[in-house]
Amino acid sequence: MMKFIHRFASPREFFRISGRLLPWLASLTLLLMLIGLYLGLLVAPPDYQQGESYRIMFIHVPSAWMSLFVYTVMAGAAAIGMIWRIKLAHVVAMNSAPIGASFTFLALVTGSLWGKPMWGAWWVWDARLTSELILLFLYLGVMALYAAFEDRRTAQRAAGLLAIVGVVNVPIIHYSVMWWNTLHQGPTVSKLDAPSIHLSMLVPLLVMTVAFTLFYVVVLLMRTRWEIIDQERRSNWVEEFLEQT
Amino acid sequence: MEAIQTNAIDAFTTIFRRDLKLAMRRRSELVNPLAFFVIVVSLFPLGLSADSNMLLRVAPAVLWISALLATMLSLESIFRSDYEDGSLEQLVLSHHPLPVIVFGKIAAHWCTTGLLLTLISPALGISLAMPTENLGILLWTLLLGTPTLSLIGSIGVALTVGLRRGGILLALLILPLYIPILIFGASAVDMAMHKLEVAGQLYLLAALLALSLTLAPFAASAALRVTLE
Amino acid sequence: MEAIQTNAIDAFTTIFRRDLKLAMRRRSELVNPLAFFVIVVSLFPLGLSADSNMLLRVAPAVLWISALLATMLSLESIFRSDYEDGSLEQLVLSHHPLPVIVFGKIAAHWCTTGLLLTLISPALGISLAMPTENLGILLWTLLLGTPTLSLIGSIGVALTVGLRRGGILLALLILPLYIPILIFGASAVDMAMHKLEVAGQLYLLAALLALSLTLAPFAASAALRVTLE
Amino acid sequence: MAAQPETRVESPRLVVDAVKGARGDRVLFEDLSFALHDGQLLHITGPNGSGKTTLLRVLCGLLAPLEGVVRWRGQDIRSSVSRHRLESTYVGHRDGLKAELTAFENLQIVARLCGCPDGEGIDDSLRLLGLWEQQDIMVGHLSAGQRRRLALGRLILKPALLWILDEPFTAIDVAGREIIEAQLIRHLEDDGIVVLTSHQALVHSKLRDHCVTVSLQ
Amino acid sequence: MAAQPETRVESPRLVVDAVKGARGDRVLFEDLSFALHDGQLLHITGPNGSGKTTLLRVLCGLLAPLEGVVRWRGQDIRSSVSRHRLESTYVGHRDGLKAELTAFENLQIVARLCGCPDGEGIDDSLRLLGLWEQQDIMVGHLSAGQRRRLALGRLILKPALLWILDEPFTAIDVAGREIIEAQLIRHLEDDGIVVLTSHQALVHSKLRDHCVTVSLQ
Ligand code: HEM
Ligand SMILES: Nc1ncnc2c1ncn2[C@@H]1O[C@H](COP(=O)(O)OP(=O)(O)OP(=O)(O)O)[C@@H](O)[C@H]1O
Ligand SMILES: Nc1ncnc2c1ncn2[C@@H]1O[C@H](COP(=O)(O)OP(=O)(O)OP(=O)(O)O)[C@@H](O)[C@H]1O
Ligand SMILES: [Mg+2]
Ligand SMILES: [Mg+2]
Repeated sequence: MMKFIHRFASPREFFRISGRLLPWLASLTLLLMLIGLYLGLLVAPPDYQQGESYRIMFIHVPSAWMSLFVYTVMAGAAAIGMIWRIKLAHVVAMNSAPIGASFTFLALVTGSLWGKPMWGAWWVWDARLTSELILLFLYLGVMALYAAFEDRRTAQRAAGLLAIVGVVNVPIIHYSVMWWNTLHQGPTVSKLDAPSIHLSMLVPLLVMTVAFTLFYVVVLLMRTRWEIIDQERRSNWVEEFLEQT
Repeated sequence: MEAIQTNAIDAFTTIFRRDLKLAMRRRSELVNPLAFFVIVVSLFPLGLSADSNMLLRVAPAVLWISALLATMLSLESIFRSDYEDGSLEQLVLSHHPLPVIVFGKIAAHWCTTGLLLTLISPALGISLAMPTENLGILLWTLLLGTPTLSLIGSIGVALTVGLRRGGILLALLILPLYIPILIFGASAVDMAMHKLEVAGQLYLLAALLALSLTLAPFAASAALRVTLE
Repeated sequence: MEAIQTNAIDAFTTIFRRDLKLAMRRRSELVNPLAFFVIVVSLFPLGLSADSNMLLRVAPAVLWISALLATMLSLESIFRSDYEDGSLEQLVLSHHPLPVIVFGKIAAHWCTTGLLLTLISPALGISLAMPTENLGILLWTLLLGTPTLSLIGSIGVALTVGLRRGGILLALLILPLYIPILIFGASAVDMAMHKLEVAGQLYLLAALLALSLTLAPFAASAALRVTLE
Repeated sequence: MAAQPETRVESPRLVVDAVKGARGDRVLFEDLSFALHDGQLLHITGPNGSGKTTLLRVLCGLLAPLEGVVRWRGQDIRSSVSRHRLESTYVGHRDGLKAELTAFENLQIVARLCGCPDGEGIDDSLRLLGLWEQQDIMVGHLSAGQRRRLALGRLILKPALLWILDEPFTAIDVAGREIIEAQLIRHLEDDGIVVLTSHQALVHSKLRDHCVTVSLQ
Repeated sequence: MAAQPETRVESPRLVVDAVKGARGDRVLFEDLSFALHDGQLLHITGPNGSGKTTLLRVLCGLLAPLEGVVRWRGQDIRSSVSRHRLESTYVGHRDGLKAELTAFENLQIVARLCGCPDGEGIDDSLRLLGLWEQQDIMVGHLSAGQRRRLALGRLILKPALLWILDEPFTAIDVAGREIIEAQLIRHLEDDGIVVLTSHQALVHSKLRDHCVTVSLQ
């Protein structure tokens, strides 16, 4: 097992294997995305309270979930990279950051689009919203720090360290924000917990979630491949590869 | 074993006294976080319409946010000047454990910023029309909160010290990490002004302090090692 | 005479383009005053109790104070890096009139900070629950006010650039000069929200802008000459 | 203290007249006078801390002398600034390069500011300084010596009569030193004037022919 | 590329084994190996930008080599850090002095951090470096050369076996240079080890006897 991991972690093997996987994964993503959208937008019934506007949920909820998931992956990969000095883990961590930030941004935008009809305001300083916003800042911090260094190795380790410190802080942020908001006056915001969700809505939601996860994997692989090419552009196998294409 | 231990304590006091002395020498640095704190707090009555009911209600937030910004702006002094003149390189190469040295620097930073801010805060509270019986809790939250700000801040500075222009990047990195402290600190003062129980917040601030006391010197040292390469 | 005039314009554009290019290169510098602005504005709902009525009432003050702080923090970039690597010496020794060169640097600074802050301010206004019909006036006050901030700020930076740790001393010098702008800017937005006439404030902001446009480049040049000795 | 250049018929280009310089409370030189004609090189020597850098900064107008005047073409450089600025180039202790720009871009700015057309001049300087291959590297990535070479590029780009150089050979290797000395010789033979400090003796014999020395105590 | 020190019976103190160093994407040296015994001086030469500074930073452990190891007393310096730190002194490009403290206070901190008793040691170093009269002047007010001398003071204060010096003679005048070369000779005769870079040849013939050269391309 360990041997396999190490083999896969070598840039060249990674490049070879991921090159084979990519087309399949990409088509699967596209397929699931289409199915999910079809089910969500056309098949699922309109909500008896919210009418059609709830359909934004099929984008909002998966991207909100992904924003948290990607952060965990990023911090985990950074920790692995720091502890075992695996180059590939650093690359994965740093390439996750912009993707995760995009998901976070998407969750914020779709959330506030949804919030306008629901709450009559684009933005409220509710606990969940606030911690999502802070999460975006954590992502941006990691990205900015990474961009600020000229030396790639230094940049990876410095930004990775920040990601790890941030992950210690994420639960603290989460709870502090909940506390702060509930301790004061009563909830100004209608509770988000929907009543037990109907199956015709749950299925597209799950399909979309899987599709988003795959999308993340595909983009991550693509970005990682290009970074490997860039990093190793002087080595023989990359030159061979570039000659072939 | 014995010998090494006392050496580490020596290193701590050497660094601590050195940094205090440097802060005294450049007199401006001692005065300025304080002055900044005072100025920002007094901008609010100017920006708001100075109606005292309104002032009173925003006072906890304003005091805490200003303390946070004043600390943040002075953070760079922990490492930057040492980085620029090459002293930091020498400290990293010393045979003492780096976290001890880093801890000495953080302690000196807190004494010249957070501690002073805390001590002056009651006067500013009064200027924002806060009732005197709530000044105690303001003092306590700042006393528990500002060391955490210095500790967490040191990680941020360590990460950005090698960059040409760390200043605002530092703010971006650090502020999200400061938010829980701000929330607990400001809400404790606010609740005390509404005569509510605030022990919970104080415990949390203390817990955050303990957590950062144990972790931050190590994280900052690791960050220094990385960025100095 | 003719020849010298076109040369001065050339010098202005060379410096302006150089500084913009530098700001682009260090990508972080372009993004960061903005990010700082956004973060500070969002600290307030966190420090306050996030009740939207309260937020609405402090919104003008908070937006203006944050814009002011964001500009202030980025001021150092006008001269400090040039001072540190010796470029400033070379610019001062160039045969072009120093105010022209300084003006080029200020213009580039405003484009990368004040202008961007102004453009993003409506979004932040919305997040503080400001009604959309008042966003226009917010934009206008910032558009008239932020160049003045950059202009006045340049004098402060020029005075402190030779000091080892200008940062906070700079804040101390600059803030008192910023206060009139803050008062006019914030009160204009506030009054507009109360449906009052604000043309007077806007004229005053415009007058301050005109005044500093004519004086600041000269004052900053004189300050540079003194501090570089 | 002052050197005695050979008397000539034309009036001297640069005249330093009874100048007094001080840093803090300490007087570093007093009543210092000398004059330089076209084609002369002035080597300022003196032990560490004797005031060489201070003197150079006085000569290029960055620092006002406490007493006395510095004259360029007969006029005080503090009052008629622009002629002296146009005709002199100073390369100080610090390089005056932007670390975020490439070597080429840095020279481009120098060229634009002194009003000379860019293009060929820049290419020639880069080739001459042995930085042709580094032209698209950011200056922050260059080594100490490469940066110093680039800083000296402004001598080649800007057509100035008076060169004021503070320890120009710092961090520069033997080959680089030869290149720069050759430039100095060319400049002197074109009737330029050079004022420099250096703790190392000048290597090239031709330079020594043009050389006048002032030593500070 | 590697130097060939004369073979000796004892095992070498400092071993550099197949080290590869790079900055950014550029490989500066690769498969570089050499070994140093007590009493040897290694002079690293090479043109500007060849990687001398980079190599020194690898040797003192500030920079991790991309490949290979550096061994001190047989142990990798990246894993058993404290022994190597205790026994070596690095004086880099930058002086590592605090401008706001006086010359004396700066040396005091160095003395305290390396655990040697202050007092006499500091006085001796100041005298030796010709800074006795400047001891109460703030370092910010010293000239470039005086500051460089003070930075080299840590060599005298801290009893270390290995000295790593990056262009130690920068900005230092002739008298200062002699003082420092004398210190180097004393150190080598006490079986110390010195690694240095310098674009100028070493003057003293005794130094040349101890000297090994590695040149980077
Ligand atoms: C800018 C505004 C919004 C933001 C930043 C936001 C953020 C989030 C986040 C972070 C989650 C994931 C929470 C978790 O899994 O722990 C989430 C889930 C969700 N959001 Fe939003 N949201 C916003 C607006 C809204 C609105 C207006 C609605 C509709 C009323 C809504 C409905 C939901 C639902 C139903 C979930 C799934 C809840 C669950 O996991 O059980 N959101 N949102
Ligand atoms: N800013 C300052 N304030 C006070 N004194 C200063 C200042 N700068 C320099 N000095 C003093 O002036 C003296 C001369 O400094 P200067 O830099 O001109 O010497 P230098 O001849 O260039 O020396 P070096 O050969 O070391 O470069 C020094 O002895 C120093 O003590
Ligand atoms: N931070 C950096 N990032 C990328 N490349 C760098 C960096 N620092 C140095 N380099 C490159 O590494 C090379 C070697 O630099 P180094 O400072 O080791 O040279 P050096 O031999 O000490 O030169 P010099 O004699 O000029 O001091 C240079 O050519 C430079 O292009
Ligand atoms: Mg000098
Ligand atoms: Mg070097």
